[in-house]
Amino acid sequence: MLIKLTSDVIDVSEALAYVRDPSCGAVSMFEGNIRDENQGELVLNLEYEVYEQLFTKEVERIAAEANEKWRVHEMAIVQRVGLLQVGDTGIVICVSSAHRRDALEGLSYMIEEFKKRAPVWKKERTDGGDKWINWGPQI
Amino acid sequence: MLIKLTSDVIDVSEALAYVRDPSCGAVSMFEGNIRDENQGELVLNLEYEVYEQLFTKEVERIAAEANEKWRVHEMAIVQRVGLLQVGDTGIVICVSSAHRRDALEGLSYMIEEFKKRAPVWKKERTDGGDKWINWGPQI
Amino acid sequence: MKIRVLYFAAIREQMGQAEATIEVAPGETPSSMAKQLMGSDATLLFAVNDELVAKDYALADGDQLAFIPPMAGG
Amino acid sequence: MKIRVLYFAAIREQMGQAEATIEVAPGETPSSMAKQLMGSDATLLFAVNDELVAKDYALADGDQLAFIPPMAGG
Repeated sequence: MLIKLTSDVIDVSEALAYVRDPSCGAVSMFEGNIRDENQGELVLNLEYEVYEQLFTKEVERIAAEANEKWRVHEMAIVQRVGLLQVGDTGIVICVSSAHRRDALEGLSYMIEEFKKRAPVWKKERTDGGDKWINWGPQI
Repeated sequence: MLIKLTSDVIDVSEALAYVRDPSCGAVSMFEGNIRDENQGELVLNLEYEVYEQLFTKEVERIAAEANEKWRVHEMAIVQRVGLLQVGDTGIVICVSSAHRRDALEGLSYMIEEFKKRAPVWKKERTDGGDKWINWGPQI
Repeated sequence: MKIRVLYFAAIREQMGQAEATIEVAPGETPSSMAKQLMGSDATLLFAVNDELVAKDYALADGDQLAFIPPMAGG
Repeated sequence: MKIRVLYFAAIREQMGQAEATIEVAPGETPSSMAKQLMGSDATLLFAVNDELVAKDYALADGDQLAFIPPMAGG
């Protein structure tokens, strides 16, 4: 399993290559990208902050849960940190499996739990000012 | 919307780039790849055949249905035709949306309907012989 | 009347060609043509002019009829 | 006893630093330290040695305590 934090642009191809395997008929991928608008305000950029040690542990736990519920072959989670511009990718999650339902449902589970549990903070700079984003539908 | 049939290796990056947009916080992607094994037989390669005109019409209908059910911004479907080797990607579907649930559920819908309705045939060459694959869980 | 026929996958192999133009009598349907050409209409779907149709669709001169064997999915 | 504290996001800005080592009396908990350092323990979660703990967790000498403000999700 690949868990990676990076301040560089996320290489989606690398994450996909990591999970692909001749035993896998299905690869699913989710990208969370920076939108140009949030709750009616124009987004300028976002500062991402992560509690690394807890992030890694929590992602490992979520992955273990997904592995129990679905037949997942491999996973890759790459999280961007630092300053992100509109259009930049903040998170990529890839899942591979022999069959498509495991890959798709495993991916959905990973994302939903990740959004709830991953210790990631975002400071949003908009035309209406700066603020730390709380729980809620960001992506 | 991008609907493309190609006898070349599918460029996933190109399909992802097609659907990304500053208004979209979420991009989801599914790849169907050739497995090395099917129903206990070792797969050598697969020949993909498509009824092009009906393929395009059916994919457009499925996309219109997905657009009615979810807030989808853009979609890309790239289907490989001709001879594919183990590990090759046969189909890529990408969906972008402002929010993640639309992107994920829209993608799942696209794949499920595509698997049922897209006029695609596959001749599988295995160590047990050649055969045209019928309905069933291929990926 | 003249019907353009398209064969795919296993049907294409059985017929030894991908397409042909056939002279048929009025009143033919996809089902009757499948029985005549392939011996059976079982497991087949049919498209006329690139849209799926019922097996008893009334064919007209110039129609393009595709015989669609069971699909594998994309 | 000595406690290593980690501050994140809004808490980091409020405290003006990302981490510190603090001398505290025995019997302190994440909750009591939050009240003392930030004026309130509302909306916070706590991790000790990189695992989430309850707010009344009994801190021990050498523990690393992280104050976790509401998260945005990945």
